Order: sequence, then structure tokens, then C-alpha cells
Amino acid sequence: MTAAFYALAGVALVVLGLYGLSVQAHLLRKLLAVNILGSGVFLVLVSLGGQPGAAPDPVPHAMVITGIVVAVSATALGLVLMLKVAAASGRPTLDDAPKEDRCPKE
Amino acid sequence: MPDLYHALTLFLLLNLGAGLWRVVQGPTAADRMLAAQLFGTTAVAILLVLAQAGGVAALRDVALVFALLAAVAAVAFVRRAWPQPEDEHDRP
Amino acid sequence: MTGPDYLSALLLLAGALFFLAGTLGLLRFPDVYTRLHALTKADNVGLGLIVLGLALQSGSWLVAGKLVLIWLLVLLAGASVAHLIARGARQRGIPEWRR
Amino acid sequence: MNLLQTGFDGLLALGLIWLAWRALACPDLFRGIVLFIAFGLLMALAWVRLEAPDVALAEAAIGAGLTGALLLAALARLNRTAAAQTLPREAWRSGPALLLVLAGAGLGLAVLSLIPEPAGLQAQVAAELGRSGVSNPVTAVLLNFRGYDTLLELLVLLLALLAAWSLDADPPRREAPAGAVLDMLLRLLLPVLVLAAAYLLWAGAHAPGGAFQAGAVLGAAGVLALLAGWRLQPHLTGTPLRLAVTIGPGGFLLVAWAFAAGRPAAAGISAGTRRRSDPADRDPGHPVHRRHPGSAVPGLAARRR
Repeated sequence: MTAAFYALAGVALVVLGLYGLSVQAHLLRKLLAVNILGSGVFLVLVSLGGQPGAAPDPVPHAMVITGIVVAVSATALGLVLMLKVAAASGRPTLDDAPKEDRCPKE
Repeated sequence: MPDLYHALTLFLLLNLGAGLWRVVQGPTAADRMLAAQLFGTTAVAILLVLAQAGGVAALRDVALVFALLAAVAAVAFVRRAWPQPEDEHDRP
Repeated sequence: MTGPDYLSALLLLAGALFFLAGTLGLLRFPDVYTRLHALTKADNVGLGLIVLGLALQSGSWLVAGKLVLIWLLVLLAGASVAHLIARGARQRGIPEWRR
Repeated sequence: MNLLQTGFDGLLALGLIWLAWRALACPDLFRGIVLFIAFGLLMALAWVRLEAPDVALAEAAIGAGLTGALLLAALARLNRTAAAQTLPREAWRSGPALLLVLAGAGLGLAVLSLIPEPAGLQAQVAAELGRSGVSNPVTAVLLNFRGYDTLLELLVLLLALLAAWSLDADPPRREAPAGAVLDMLLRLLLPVLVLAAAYLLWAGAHAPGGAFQAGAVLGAAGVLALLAGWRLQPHLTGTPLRLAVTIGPGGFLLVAWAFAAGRPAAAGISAGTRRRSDPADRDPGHPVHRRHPGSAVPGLAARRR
């Protein structure tokens, strides 16, 4: 029961993250979306690894810990890249985003 | 006693949910950060109660880490992200 | 339930009450400074009462000590952050609420 | 499993979804980041309810502490580059949304059908746990059974740090002095943070905790010091710092290389399939059984930023 709640929440987070990643133009938003997507995947992994009454499976736990650490370093690198893009082009979006999504240049 | 613990965690979680309204509503950035600070404390309380309820001593370590790092986000806000004159992103 | 159980249940409920008061204050008070005041009630007293109630139940001095340590750390962080935010709000000229 | 716990789980799951949606959808980025910090807090509670205290520790240190600080600092510098921070409201795209809802429904059904999963790897891990030298199964998996993965993860951290260094010509900027209160907070808190990191590393052998969580706490300590305006002495930031950040992965690589060179047959084979007669398996002082020395590297990686 517990596992089902969190596994479904994880699926919802994956969907939300994918939607945000594909629709939002702002790079910081995209990074948030990737993080949320990752959290959803982690939730599904861990909630499927346990059985009611039994000791939980440590392998997904270890993988998720690794994943969390990699996610934060990837996020940090992404933030630096975003700042570079914003400094170079004057807006925190990628150039191939549709025109109407671009931030007005100040 | 276990029922009291579980009722308490549920109550604290509801409290936290109510606090979200302040994050959404603002009006100033400081108000949103205050609410986040309260969430941290509430999470510490929930973890401590869960540790006692389930007999899982490790959850006290999680609460300890929360308590240790409670200030990090708020300090980042005060030192970096708080715009000098309160400006447009403080409007609701 | 024995005597200490009732006492710690009472303390836990009182702590929950302070958390409720803190949240209500955060939602209802009119400006940053008054909300700060409400927040510290939950931080300091609410968590303190809950820690006290749990420490009575823990049955070991080590665990009780750890609980108190966690409370002290939250106190330290809460007090510093409250000061920093209040000072920042003053510097930025966020007006105080007047009736 | 009683009603109160079910209520807690349901509320927490709904709260996670709502927070993720609002963090992505609200027009103001700062509000989105604060909601994301709250999301990290609730994720830690979810790990607790899923009986994964090790993961909860990592999430508490990283999701609720480090990531929020990094995002807020990046947002502040974004403002400084005069980039617009409030976007025109994102258009609602029904096409992708519909597609993703369909995919999500299929994914949900698939996940639900997997829930009464026959068996994971817990039996295998439990069988080999005695030979791993630690009694916490998650630590055993991370540092013994999947030690090479963990080595590669250290390299990932190092690569991220190097890339950030090469890209980030951070112009020296003037900072307001930290003030007496923040200075005092750091003086009190930093020693406790270092002590707590050592405690988590030590506890990882027999209880939830371990190198990653300890490294994350150290990293958060470094971020806190940076935020207060504390900097390394100039004579420490050049070659010494570079040497310091490579010691961890370097030492790990050296151990792995020595191990592989000494016993070619066992190299690259995970502990689960290793021959039972292996003499090194019973030797608790064997390099593979030791905790790797690079636990501080995540901390260093974050410290420079």
C-alpha cells in the first residue's frame, strides 16, 4: 500500500518533469524539471524494491544514493553552463527555442 | 501511544501543508523563506516522532542532518538571492 | 499508559499546539516581522516540547542527549536566520505594519 | 498499517506531486526554487516512509541543503547578468501534455503490476554481507559489491568540478561583511558539521550513513563558509587545492589498480561472482574492504563553487 502510493507519485513526478523539460524555455526551469524527473525515477526504483514485511532491498537504495549525488553535481554543472549562456547571449534560454518563448532582451 | 505518534505526524504534515500557502502567497521573498524555515523545523519534529514510533534510531540522524543544515538555504537567500530593493518578484 | 506516558503525551500535544500556533501566525499575521515572531514559537517552544516529550519516552540518556542536541542546533539556526532576515528586511525598507 | 499512516502516506504523495507541479508552473522563479526546497524536504520524509533511511540521509544533506543553496546562488547571479527572470507565462501545450498523460498512465499501470515483486537482491546481499566487513547492507553494496561504480562516481564528481572550474571565471565581487551573527553561527556550526560528517562516516559501517552522506555534509559546510564570505588563503587555492581534489579519486584508482594488477583473475568481477576460495575475501585488511579515502571529495567539489 505504502509502496503503491509512492510508486504512483514517482510516475506522476516523471510525467511532470518530462512536461516541464519539454515545454519550459528557461534553463533554470529545465534544471528543476530534470531534478524532479530524477526524483520520480528514484521513488519508483526504491518503492518497487521493498516487500511488505521483509527487509528492503539494499541495491536500489545504494543506486539511488549514487544517483542523488550525481544529480547534484550535474545540477551544479548545469547551473554554471546556464550562467555562461545567459552571460553570452543575454537571456537564459537556448537559441533554438521558438521565438515567442524567448525572454525579451533587456 | 503509537496512535498518538502517528496522529501527531499527520497533524504536523497538515501544518506543513498549510504553511505552503504562505510560500505561494508571499508577498515578500522573506515571507516565502520564513515558511521554508518552518518546514525544516516541522520536518525535524516529524522525523523525531517517527523515530520514536517505529523504533528506528537512524531517523534521529536524519533529523540531526536537517537541524545542522537548516540554516544553509536561508543563509544563501540572505547573502545572495535577496534582491537589494524588494522588486517585482515580490509581488503576489 | 503510566504516569510518565501521560506526561509525555501532554508535552507532545502542547508541542503540536505551538506548531499550530506558529503556522497560524505565519498565515494570519500582517507583516514579515510579526510572522518572524510567530515562526520562532514553533521553532523554539514547539520543537522543545516535542523533544521533551520524546526524551521522557526514549528510556536512555544517550538518546535524550541527542534529542536535546538536535533541539539546540535548530535553536541556533532559527535564531540566527531570524536575525538575518529581520535585519535584511529593515535594510531593504520593508515597512512595519501599523494599525 | 493503520488509517493514520495511510493518511500520512497519501497526503505526502499528493504534496510531492503538488509541489513539483507548482515549482515548475509558477511564473516567478524564486518562488519555484523555494517550493523545490520544500519538495526536497518532503522527499526525505518519503524515503523514511519507504524504509530507506540511508537515502533519507543523502536527501536531507543534498536535496534540502546543498541543491537549494546552489539554485538560489545561481538565480542571484542570473539577475546580475541582467537576464530577465520573470518569463512571460508559459503557454499550456495540450499536445505534449496529452501524450505525456497517456504515457504516464501506461507507466503507472506497468509500475502497479510490478508491485508484488517476487524478489530483489536482498538475499544475495545478506548472504555476502558477512564478508564485506561492514554490517550495513547499503554501505556494503556501495563500497564493496559495487566499488567500481563508486570509484567512477568519484570521477564524475571530479569531472563536474573541473568543468565548472574551466567555465566559471567568477569575477571577484564585493560582498557585504558577514556580520557578527553570521560569523558566530559559522564559528559554532562548522566544527559540529565536521564532527557530524565524521560520525556519519563512522556510523555507515553498521547503521544508515556513510561516505556520500558525510561528504555532502562537508560540502554543505563549505557552501556555508563561502556564503559567509570566508575564502581559502591565496597560497592554498592553486596547486594545493588541485592536488587535494584529486587525492580521493587518485587514491581509489591506485587501490583498484594495485588490486587488479596483483590478482588479474579477480579484477572486474563483482564480489557476488568471485570464486569462493579467494584468499583475499577472508582478509579484512585487504584494500577492497577498506573504506576509500575519497569521501571528502564531494565536499571539496562543492567547496570551490
